[in-house]
Amino acid sequence: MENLIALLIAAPLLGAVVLLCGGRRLDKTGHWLGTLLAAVSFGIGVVLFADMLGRGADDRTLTQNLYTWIPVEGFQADMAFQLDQLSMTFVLLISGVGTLIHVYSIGYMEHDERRRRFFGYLNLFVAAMLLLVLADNYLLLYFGWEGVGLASYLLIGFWQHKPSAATAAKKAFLVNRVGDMGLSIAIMLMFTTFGTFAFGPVFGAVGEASEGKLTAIGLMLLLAACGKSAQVPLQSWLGDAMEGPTPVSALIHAATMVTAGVYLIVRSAAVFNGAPDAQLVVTVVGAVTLLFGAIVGCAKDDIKKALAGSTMSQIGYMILAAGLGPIGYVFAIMHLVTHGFFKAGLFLGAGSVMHGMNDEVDMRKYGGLRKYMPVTFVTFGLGYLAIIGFPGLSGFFSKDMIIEAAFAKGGTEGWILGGVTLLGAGITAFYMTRVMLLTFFGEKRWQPTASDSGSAAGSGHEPHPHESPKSMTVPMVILAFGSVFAGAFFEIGERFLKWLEPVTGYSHGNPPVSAMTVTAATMVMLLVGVGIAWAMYGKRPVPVVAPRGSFLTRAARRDLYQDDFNHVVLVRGGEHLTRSLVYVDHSLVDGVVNGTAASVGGLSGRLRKLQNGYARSYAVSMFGGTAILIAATLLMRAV
Amino acid sequence: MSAVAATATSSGEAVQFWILGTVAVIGALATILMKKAVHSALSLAGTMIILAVFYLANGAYFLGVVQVIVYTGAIMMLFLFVVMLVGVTAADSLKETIKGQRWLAVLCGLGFGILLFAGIGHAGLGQFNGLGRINSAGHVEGLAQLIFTKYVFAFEITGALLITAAVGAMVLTHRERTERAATQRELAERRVRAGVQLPPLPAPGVYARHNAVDVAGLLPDGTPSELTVSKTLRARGQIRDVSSEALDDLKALEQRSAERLGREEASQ
Amino acid sequence: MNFPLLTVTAAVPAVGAILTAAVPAARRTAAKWLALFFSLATLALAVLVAVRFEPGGDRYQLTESRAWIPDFGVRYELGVDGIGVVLIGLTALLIPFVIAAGWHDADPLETSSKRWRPTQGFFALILMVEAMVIISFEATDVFLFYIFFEAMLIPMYFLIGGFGDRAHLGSDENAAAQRSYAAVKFLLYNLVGGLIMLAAVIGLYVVAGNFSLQEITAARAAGTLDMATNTERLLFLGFFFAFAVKAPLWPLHTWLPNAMGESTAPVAVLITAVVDKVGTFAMLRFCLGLFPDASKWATPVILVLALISIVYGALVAVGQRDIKRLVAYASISHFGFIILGIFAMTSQGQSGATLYMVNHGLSTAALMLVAGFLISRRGSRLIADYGGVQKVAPVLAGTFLIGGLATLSLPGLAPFVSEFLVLVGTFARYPVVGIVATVGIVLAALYTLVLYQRTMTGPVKEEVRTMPDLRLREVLVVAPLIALLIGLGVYPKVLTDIVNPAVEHTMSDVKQTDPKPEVAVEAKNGEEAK
Amino acid sequence: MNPVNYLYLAALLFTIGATGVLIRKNAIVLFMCVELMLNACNLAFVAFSRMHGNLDGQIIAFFTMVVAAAEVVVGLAIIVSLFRTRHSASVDDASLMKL
Repeated sequence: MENLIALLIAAPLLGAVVLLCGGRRLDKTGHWLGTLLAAVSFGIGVVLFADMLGRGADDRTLTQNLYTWIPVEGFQADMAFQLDQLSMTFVLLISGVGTLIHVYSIGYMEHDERRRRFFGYLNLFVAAMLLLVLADNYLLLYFGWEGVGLASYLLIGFWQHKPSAATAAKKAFLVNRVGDMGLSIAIMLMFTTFGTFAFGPVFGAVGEASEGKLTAIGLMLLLAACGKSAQVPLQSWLGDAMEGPTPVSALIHAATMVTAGVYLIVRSAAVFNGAPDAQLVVTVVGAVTLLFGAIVGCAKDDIKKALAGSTMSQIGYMILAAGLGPIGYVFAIMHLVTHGFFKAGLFLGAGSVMHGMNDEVDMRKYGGLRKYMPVTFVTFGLGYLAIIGFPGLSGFFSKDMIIEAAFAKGGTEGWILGGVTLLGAGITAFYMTRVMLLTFFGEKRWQPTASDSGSAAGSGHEPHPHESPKSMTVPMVILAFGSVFAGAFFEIGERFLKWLEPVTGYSHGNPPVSAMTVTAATMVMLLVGVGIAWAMYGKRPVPVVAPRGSFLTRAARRDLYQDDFNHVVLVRGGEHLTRSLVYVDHSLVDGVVNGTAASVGGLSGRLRKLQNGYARSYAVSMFGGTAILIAATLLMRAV
Repeated sequence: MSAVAATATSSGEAVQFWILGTVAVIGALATILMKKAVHSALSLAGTMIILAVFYLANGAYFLGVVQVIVYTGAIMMLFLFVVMLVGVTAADSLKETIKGQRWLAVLCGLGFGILLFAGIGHAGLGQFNGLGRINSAGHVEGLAQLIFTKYVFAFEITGALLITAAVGAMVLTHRERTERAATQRELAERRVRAGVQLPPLPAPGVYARHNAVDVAGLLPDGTPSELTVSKTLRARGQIRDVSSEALDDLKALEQRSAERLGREEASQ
Repeated sequence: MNFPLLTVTAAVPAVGAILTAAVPAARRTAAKWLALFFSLATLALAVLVAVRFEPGGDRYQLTESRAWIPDFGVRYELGVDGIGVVLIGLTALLIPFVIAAGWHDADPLETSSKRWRPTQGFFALILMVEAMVIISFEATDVFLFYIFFEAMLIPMYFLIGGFGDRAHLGSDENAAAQRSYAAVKFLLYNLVGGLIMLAAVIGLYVVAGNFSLQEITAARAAGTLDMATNTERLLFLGFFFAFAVKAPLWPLHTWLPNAMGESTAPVAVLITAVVDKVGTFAMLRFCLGLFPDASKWATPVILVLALISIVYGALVAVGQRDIKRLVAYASISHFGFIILGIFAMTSQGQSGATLYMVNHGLSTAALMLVAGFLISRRGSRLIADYGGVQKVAPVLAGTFLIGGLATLSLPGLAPFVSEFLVLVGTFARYPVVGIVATVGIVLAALYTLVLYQRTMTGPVKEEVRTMPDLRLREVLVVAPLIALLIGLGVYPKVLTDIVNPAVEHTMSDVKQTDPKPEVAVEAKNGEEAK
Repeated sequence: MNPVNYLYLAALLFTIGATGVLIRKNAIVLFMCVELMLNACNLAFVAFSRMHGNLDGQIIAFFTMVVAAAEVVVGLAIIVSLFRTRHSASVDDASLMKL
């Protein structure tokens, strides 16, 4: 059975290779091949899942060691996979949602001449992401980690002819690299501390390592997670990443890749458990990002960017939960899975809207779309209800658990974190309601020639909103189904908790208030959020051109000036630095050498005058030289 | 001459040394200081003959004779031949063209000489053994014995060297004639065809005043024509210009006649 | 003595060079095929060397030894250890690609005369360089090594000065002046280094009495050959200076951008991927082997210089406007990593450094050759003259991207393995140095992606619109390199198995052992694995 | 008189000859100066021969003469052919050693 693990990765990898190297002859069939191979991977995942369920809770971990990847004296990295409950969850999510999004893309990318390549990249992403979650050591995880980064780079910049897309892709990769630096330093630290970086041995030896080392490792892992999961301070790339095609935003920048940071922290639970300081920082990062993303999401008029802010915020929840330790690990993952469903659904809905609106992304130019795209409206609406935590839908369960866990942290920290999560729930309700109202309710606000966002097909014509083709709506329906029922399914009988507990551990913590109180508070926040949004955007007509807004709104529109800071400090500063270094290289380093050469040259020029070409002149030199030699000889004799 | 042996020489030899030595140095100085190569050559010949005498005085009879016959007789004559062939040229001038060359040369020479003298004085040369014992068995025989035994290889090689030198000199000076020499008729035809100078070149010399070959003939306006002088002399720059002389003569003549005519006019 | 395989491996390209040069002017295509044939034959021999080499066997294998200049104890001694085998393999592997990539680089211009011969010369010189590089990797006699280390400069000088990039900046005369400046700079830098090394070589002879690497190393290790501390340090510096010029290490690097910028892309590959490797190889073999104590003494300074190389090279690369100069500065950064790995004096660092030499050769070759194809199409080396190439020439852009990703050490491609090993090895002994070096991986991403973004993406520029995609010959050049990059990235064991024993020998030369991990889980780990 | 004086004389003549080589421009005179130097050497050889009481010095002087003869022959031939092509016997005119 364990031999199937490699096949999980191999299937999409094969697809990527075939599609990317296959050339034009695959243009007609490539997307089917890509979808098929993603589905094959999902199929294998299901088989493995069934097999895993058939075994006892303690006997569920499968390993497969293919070969030794990097053997050097004292340093060994294996090409080995480990499939346990945690990986299994991810495998199903990745290959499942992945397959759905492949299907969706068939319709969405229908008119793109480079569709084959798009599917190649998607397959590459699925393979790399599976490698990330299946690796049995950190170095191999790093392989997958960078692999998804590459796929993300390629997919964000898929429409490379747009300079904004190319820039966004580069930015995403670079910011991720900063995070990767953290991961690689963490691996080095593990190597010097434990002499290995395979999961099993490291976690087994955590107890013997000093807390300082563990804290350092934890912080470095957190840096990596911040990069990949767009957490403060490395969050700036996610908004720009929306330049990519919408299925990409759904798959990579909502459902799977950005949650890799959560996976990393939960996977490294043993390390973090031994380093409370690192855990505290994790929760702080999560809390800050939670609010940051939420605030940004409130102000954006671009539907995808608003959703991106939401993604950031939701991952903030997960990171926060993961930072809580055994109280929160399970719920972090649970929220991750439900978030995978509803956020992917929301993005696909957004894509569907854009598809019908000539790729318009400004929500102020939507309005009243529920009549034109009923399926999209319903599925998007279900996703919306799920994310704001409407009772009974999946978001309700998973988010509520995190809020409870935050309170259960205990002490002042618990109250603060709990408060933040509650506040976040309220803001979430606000901005999601805003998105919903702007897009589907109210009067229609679209105009002819509204589109200036680069779409060639319909610019200059009034958009004719229409429902999307089956290949797009079917995945949306399935995801909506997941958004509605997944939470309840997981929660009934604490199924998910029992499933994951053997891997991550679990403790109740000491909740200062009862679960019912928390739920009630959440409901209140939810209602407040929805109410304010209704008051601002539901009752009054919405202006097509965004009003100037308050300072907070303006700041949030500009991502709370984080990008400006980056631009001034990093980009400008970097440019000055490189320019001055180029100057230094040319004038100083090279100048010293060339100056030496020039002075030698000048000296030789003067000496050259002695060589006047007259034989007699040379004879004088010889004669003089002879005289000097004789003198020297005599002197030596005399002495 | 078996007396040529002692540490100190006879007073006759001393007198000979000081007189002839002085002359030899004067000859050497003349060699390098005389303006004309011929004079240099003659001074050198004199120095060499004196050296020959010194060889004889030192018991090198064979060498002394060879010095006179080969060096002074043959080699110096060769020099004179070449001097004549090449002629007295501008290169003979003692004017220095390279800046500082002369001073450097003299300085180096002085320094070198002083060092040599110091070296000889410092060398602590011991007894002079003299050649009496060696020459007693016959001087030339002694030389022959050495040359044909100990130095036979060197001797053979110098033979080869001489032959090579002779052949080399021939190769260097010999100009291969690559085509048949033109006959007089052909030369005449060529001249006509070129059409530059049909009649024979004008003769050198100023008629009735100078008829030496190195004096250029004067054109009607009194300027000298180099065409009249042979090509070799032209190349050497050895043309004696008498034009100014002729013009002065003419001017004097005119003045004299003017004076006379003027007087006559005045008398009228 | 058995069949002199090493001599033959070095001699085959030399013979090829002579034969190629002798091909008549009119048969220049034949000369190209001849050169390619000989380079492939060398590759076959190099593979044979690798096959005959037993990783677990003696330190130096396939040895040959003949008296050469008995008066000075100079012997014609050849032998390879794992490091040598790998690098010979790299050299022999890259030359066919260099030749194939430079197939038309030395073709006569329309204005050239019929008796145009430089085409033959170009390929003959490349083969000559190959022969000399191979014998440098094989020589175990210091003097023999020195001779070929220096002689290499002659054909390289002519390759740089005589065959410039036709896509030059400014007028023809200006380009010629630039080119000869680059060639002379290359020559002078390396000659100065070489002369200082010569003094050190002679000094070594005075101290040790012979030139045999094996004997001296053994004597040093056994403690029978004592050198005064200062003598050893001076000799070490003499050797190291020459190698640091060749490698090149900051601040001795400025010849490289000129040389790589002005020469044709294949020659640039030859410089950075093959010839420069002799420098780093020699550090590992000669500096550490002959002067272990002085090496340890100089380590702090060298590590700092290597760090400066890494960061500085990368930053200056970002600021370049010329594609080839950018790659050159990137190489300077990478050489910093190699030197860092060598002088970290850990098994991981040195294995990593050796792998890095190979992988950097492959990745730079891929990137530079594709850049060369790109430049030859548009006739400009300026980054600003490109844009949107991806749209018109997707295969070219794709290969360029893969080359770039290899340069920034993406996992899955070969350079990642080596870079990570170097970093881990450095970190294990000098954590701060390791962390600063890690910054290099961010900067590498920066210059690579900026280059890709500016040339390949964005709106299609007018001059680029008609640019053809890669031709078959060009694909055949790049595809195997990419395959190797991926193959060695996923399965580097083929190389590490050969390299590891050699590194262990070097580690014992310098009497260093790896730092022990804080918590010993080695045993547990081992049990689990078995 | 001490026969060493012959050596002093030889040194003096040699120096004069050498200086002559340096200050004269005419190639023929230059050669004469060289001859003078050679003769000065010969005198020294002869004096040495007397000093040591054997004939080897004279033999060397003899060889010197032979070599000098050969040298003069070739040298003069060179001067003649040089004069033919350059119409000058000045050594300064042939400053071809300068680039």
